[in-house]
Amino acid sequence: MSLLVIFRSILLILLIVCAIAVNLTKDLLRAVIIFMSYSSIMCLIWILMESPDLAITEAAVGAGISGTLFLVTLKKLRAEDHTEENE
Amino acid sequence: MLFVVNFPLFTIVLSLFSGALCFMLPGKAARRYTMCYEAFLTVLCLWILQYTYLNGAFTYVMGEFPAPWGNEIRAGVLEATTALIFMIIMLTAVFCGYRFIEKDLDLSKENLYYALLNLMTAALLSMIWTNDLFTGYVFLEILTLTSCGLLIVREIGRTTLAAIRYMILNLLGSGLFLLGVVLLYDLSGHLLMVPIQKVIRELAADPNTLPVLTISTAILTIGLSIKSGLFPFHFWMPDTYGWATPTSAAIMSSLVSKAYIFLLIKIYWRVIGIDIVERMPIRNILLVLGIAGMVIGSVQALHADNINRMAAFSSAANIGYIFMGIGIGGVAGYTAAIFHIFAHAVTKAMLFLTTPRLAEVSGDSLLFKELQGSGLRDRDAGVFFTISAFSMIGIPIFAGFAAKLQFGLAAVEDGAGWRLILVFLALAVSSMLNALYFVRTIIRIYSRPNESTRMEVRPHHRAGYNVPMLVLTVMNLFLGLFSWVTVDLIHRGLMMFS
Amino acid sequence: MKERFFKWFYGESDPMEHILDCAEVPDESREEWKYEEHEIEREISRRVHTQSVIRAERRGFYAFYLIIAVISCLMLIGVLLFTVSQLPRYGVENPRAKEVIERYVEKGLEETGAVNIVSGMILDYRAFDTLGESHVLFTALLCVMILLRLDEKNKRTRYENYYTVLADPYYDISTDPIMRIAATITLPSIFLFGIYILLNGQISPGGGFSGGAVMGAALIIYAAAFGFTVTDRVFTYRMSRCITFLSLAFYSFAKGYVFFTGANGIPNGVPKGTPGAVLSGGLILPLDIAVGMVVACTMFGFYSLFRRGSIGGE
Amino acid sequence: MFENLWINGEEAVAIILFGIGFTMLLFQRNLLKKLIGMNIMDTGVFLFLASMGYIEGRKAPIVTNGVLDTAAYINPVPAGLVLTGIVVSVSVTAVMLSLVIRLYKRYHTLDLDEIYVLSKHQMEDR
Repeated sequence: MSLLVIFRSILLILLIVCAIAVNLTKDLLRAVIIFMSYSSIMCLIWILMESPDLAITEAAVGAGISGTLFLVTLKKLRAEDHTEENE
Repeated sequence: MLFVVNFPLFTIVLSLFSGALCFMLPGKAARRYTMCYEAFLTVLCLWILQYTYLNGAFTYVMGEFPAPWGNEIRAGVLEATTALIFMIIMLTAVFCGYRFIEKDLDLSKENLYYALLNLMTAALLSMIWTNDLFTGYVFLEILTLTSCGLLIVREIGRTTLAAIRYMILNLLGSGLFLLGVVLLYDLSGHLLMVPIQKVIRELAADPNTLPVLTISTAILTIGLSIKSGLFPFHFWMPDTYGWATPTSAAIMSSLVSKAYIFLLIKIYWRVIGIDIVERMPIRNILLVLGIAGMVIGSVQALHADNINRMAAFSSAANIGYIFMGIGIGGVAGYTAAIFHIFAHAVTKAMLFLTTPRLAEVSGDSLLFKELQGSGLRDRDAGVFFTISAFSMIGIPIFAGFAAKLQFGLAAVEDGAGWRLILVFLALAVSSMLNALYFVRTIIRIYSRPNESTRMEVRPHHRAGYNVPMLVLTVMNLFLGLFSWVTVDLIHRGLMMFS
Repeated sequence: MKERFFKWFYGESDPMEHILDCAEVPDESREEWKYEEHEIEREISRRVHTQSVIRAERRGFYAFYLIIAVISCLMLIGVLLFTVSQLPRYGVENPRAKEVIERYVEKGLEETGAVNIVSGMILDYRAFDTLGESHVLFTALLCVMILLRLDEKNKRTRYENYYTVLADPYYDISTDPIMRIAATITLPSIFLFGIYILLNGQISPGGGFSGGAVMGAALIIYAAAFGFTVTDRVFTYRMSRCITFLSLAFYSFAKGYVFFTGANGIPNGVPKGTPGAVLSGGLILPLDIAVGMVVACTMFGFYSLFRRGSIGGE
Repeated sequence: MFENLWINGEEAVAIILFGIGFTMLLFQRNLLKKLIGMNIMDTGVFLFLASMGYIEGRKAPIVTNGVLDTAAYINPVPAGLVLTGIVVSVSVTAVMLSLVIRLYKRYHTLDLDEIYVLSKHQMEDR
């Protein structure tokens, strides 16, 4: 029981660390990856809080699709830069 | 139970379905469908108004499960009146603005515009009818996204930037609103309005929970006032309304921001309880912010160099008027606020639908410099612009005057000395400023142009434009001359709220 | 004074420009600000310079901004933390919420036929919210289509298109062996998992939205690994449009029918089925399928629009 | 004043996340980070909502072995609300990201202040 409490506390602290780290990172790719790991931690917390529905959704959406959209956007922005240079 | 009670449900579900249908239809068909559908909705709303006026308010259970378990919607006189006026404005905005939509939009995206318009109708109506806080949140998000969509359909760089600004502020507002809803759920354990109010009556009596209740109410208020554009958060308005296509500008300025305020009033009356809200300090803060918005919005409108930006800043000032009404408080204050919602919605829609016509005969420029004599080149638009400007200034027989009168009456009825002086001072200063910039514009568009700026006069569809504008004019005059009818309706509606 | 008033009156200048330094109104009379289109482009290319100018001009302002940011953030957090400390305790049942939950838990199985109480709640008791929720997603799809779908106005030139593809090595790959083999191995199980949680929403965790999201993610992986040419063969724009429309229309009408009959006290005649079986929960299963279809199409649509500006093969 | 804060630790963390997200959304100049901030803000609210529904020692609200007792399961309402919230948040994220792409195509920067300065120099849209 107490082990669970410790585990949960560690996860919660990690959440805050991730949130602050995103704020302080200069590199956008790194920020997006930290955000994806933030979502994965959130997913574990949902399981600990007995909400499996939310865990599945968060894993598929928060870590999966939101993250992919962010990455695709980053890619698109770099492609734009590349186009600019060649023109 | 009569069949009429099902109409609120039909208005929402059919609007959602129309959104999906317009996604499938080609552009022109989508436009015709939307026009017919909006007219049909107007009739339904009129019918609901007639029923509620005779038989009183009713709640409608969405599904088999009653109050604390299932969703509910509610229709009373106030809701029906608001829905009716909103639908008429929507209809006229589509009728007057579709030519500009065709001009501003790519043809392959026209059906998407009408799909968004139908979804927005659904969101507006659900926010008006809702009896459930969380439903309010969901449809508030639809409203935010659809208004963003309506803004960006005109694909120029300015609208994209305006949309980013608009969305960021709106997301802050939505986040705060959701947090407020969650706090209220935590305190009361319910999401429907009536059960929450029951619990909140107990909580307000307990001095330990009162601060938490005040904080939750404040968070809800901040969220919704950011979204509607109260004074410190009004700076997104000029870009948003100034660059959007006319129909979107008219709808966003006269309906979307008003729907948020309507939801706020509904929450004050039906969730928290008006007597409890009046005891909180929120009321005075809203009064001060409202007055600040009135004055600062008008000053900024004075030195705009573009007619649409001027109208947008005047919208900010008018949002200030409405929040001042909420700040005055009491039945009279809220009546005045809601009356001003209607008056401003009717007037501002007209204003935003005339300015593009004036610009069209001035070389597609909205700058005052180029607009000289545009009222002579396009006489219809000039006349309608003058009418709406008179109403904004507050010239008797127009709606704006009746609204200002209501504010004065409410302040007198309230009786508190400093509030009375403040309100009257604000009304005087703001009316003067309004008069200054609107009269200047009217003289500007009617003074003879120089030889160098003379433009050719283009023919246009006159009947298709004049008939809807006449409808708006008649509504404006009706609100101005027979204000007691509307005031009576609002009064009845507010009494049904509590 | 008089001159200045008339200048304002004729829209030529702003009388208060020296009093209130309004950033919103650029001074039009200055010739050097009237850029032509190509000059704007040059201006943009000089953005590094602009950046340094902004920094130098507004350094004090940013410091002020930062302080305000930190203070307002701390104040907000402080007020909210105070609120939290006054709220009911964590991990203990909130007695006020009991009335609602009792019905959901004790009668839920009987009234909705769903073993998963959350599914029963969102698709039966509070179905109106969920109806709105799926339309939020649809609205978002429309907005993204308006912004990113290529049309006559914002069609890329062939030249630009060429470089975009060149700069984006995963635009249409079919050569990366690691990606392809990994996708071949994992995709069937991801699809299967998606379909499983879609169909079992009423008896186990999951449901329309999560199932649809997993399937959408699978489609995204498929497109990323094998290229859009493969997905276009199966998944065209027309098909995605039809699926979205039919699912949403079915959803609106099914729910409208249930609301209508429920409110008027007419039995709706939807069989509840055996609790615990796949075919149970009345309308929950068909609605889950409809939502799942919409979500899968929308998610893949987002990805496809972001990558190349169209939903599927035309 | 703050004596219950330790007990309500989960909610406190949720509020801190909300605050961080809110500040990022309001004051971060980089648009993509603003968006991540918005997502963090939303998850903060969701965590707050879900932690209110959690009851120590009870199971997820899925009927097992035919037990139909309120004392056996946690509160199902927050889970439903959070599901809706997640959908809303992903939709908003997609729309905002496409807006960012459009802005970047035009101004070639993600810094909002810089975009303002650049846009002020453009007069063609008047």
